[in-house]
Amino acid sequence: MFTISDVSIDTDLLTKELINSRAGAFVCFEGRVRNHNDGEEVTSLEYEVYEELALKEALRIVEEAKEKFSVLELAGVHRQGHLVIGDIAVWIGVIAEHRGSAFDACRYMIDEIKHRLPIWKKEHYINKEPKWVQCSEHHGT
Amino acid sequence: MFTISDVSIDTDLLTKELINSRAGAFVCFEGRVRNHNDGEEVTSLEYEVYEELALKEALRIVEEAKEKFSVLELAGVHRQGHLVIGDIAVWIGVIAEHRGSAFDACRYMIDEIKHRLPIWKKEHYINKEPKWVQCSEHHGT
Amino acid sequence: MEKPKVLNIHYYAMLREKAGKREEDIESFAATPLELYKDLAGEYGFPSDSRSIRVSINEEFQSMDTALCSGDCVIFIPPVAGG
Amino acid sequence: MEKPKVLNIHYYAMLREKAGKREEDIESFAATPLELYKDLAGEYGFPSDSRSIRVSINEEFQSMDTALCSGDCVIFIPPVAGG
Repeated sequence: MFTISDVSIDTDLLTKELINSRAGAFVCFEGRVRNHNDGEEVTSLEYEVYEELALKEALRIVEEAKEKFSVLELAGVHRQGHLVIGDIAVWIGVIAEHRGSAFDACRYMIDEIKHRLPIWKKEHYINKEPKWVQCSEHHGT
Repeated sequence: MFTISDVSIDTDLLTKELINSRAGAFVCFEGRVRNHNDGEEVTSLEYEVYEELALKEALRIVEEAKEKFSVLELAGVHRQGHLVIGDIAVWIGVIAEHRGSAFDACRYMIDEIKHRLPIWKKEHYINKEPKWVQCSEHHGT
Repeated sequence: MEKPKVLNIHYYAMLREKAGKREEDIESFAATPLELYKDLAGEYGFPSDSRSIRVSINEEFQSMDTALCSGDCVIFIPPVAGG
Repeated sequence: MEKPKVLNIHYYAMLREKAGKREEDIESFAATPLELYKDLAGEYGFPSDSRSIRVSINEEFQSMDTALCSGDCVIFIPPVAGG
């Protein structure tokens, strides 16, 4: 399950929906808007998403993670729109019987999502023109 | 920060206390009581903790994780007492500027906690006498 | 004589800003997305180095050398930065 | 003649259940936790193999060969299973 959201991510609800009684391990990742990047003071971020393809690619990543790792379920959400410091930009949750595969699958998901989903990020700064940043120059959260 | 708790773990509150505006990445692990272990149907778990030493050892692990990985802050809670299926037995949260070190530190914390803290677990089953389980025979969440 | 293809093009992020629009239908003789990108880069001032640009045709990632057909929906994907 | 040491012993988990108590003060001639453990294992039926047992003295992990002193608080730690 993967969605693109225009509104704040409700991690509590997502977690409750994911958990089941076979799950011994729950691992989650939250990527949040930081107040700085590459030495610049960041004030906000704009995420633009090519939604149809992003969702297709995200579901492929979910299927890959299920094949590679022994997990019970995975879920994820990515925000679009204008976010401020502290907002959650991306959330990934994984449940598994054992913790090793939960950690591995969660990390795989976020790594692939950051590199493969057609999502773009424009950083707004205090004393500089806003700029579209890339995965490679942005060193990643 | 590490605590031993007699009551349900409020992950929302713990997360809020941990997050700050420098944090780009938040990784958390929850270990939950599963409905089965080693082929047996589990009904509940009792955790017994030698609290003074468990807290000392947990703080050592926190310091080790801070030395080994580039993280901003770590926190954890372990339950004691009688837990039922789905209850959170242990929660670890880590914030960092970048996700790699957040994942690494979270995993280090839970691995060390499971092996080093003086905490014991008695499993109750549907059709069998309860049993104190060990890290080695319990394959770990 | 060859007829031009009708292509539906959507723009995102920096390409949207440079093109000054989200979408347009154009007529083009470009045989591939690579040729099309070069035409559009000339028109709108997109980055001239196309090596970091990927393309989606009809909502699937495709090679920049795929043959374009009339009616295709083409979306160029500049370097991404999710998360 | 050597005087016995007074030791405060706490029991946890399976050892608590076998001893039938959480705590006791005892007088002992045991020089080390290993010797003490063997005495208690005989008395309460603790696991005879002490290799997986660790010990805490005065709230710090110590070797099973540490010299015991009168007044020490000794806690044996059977295999753990946190999380």
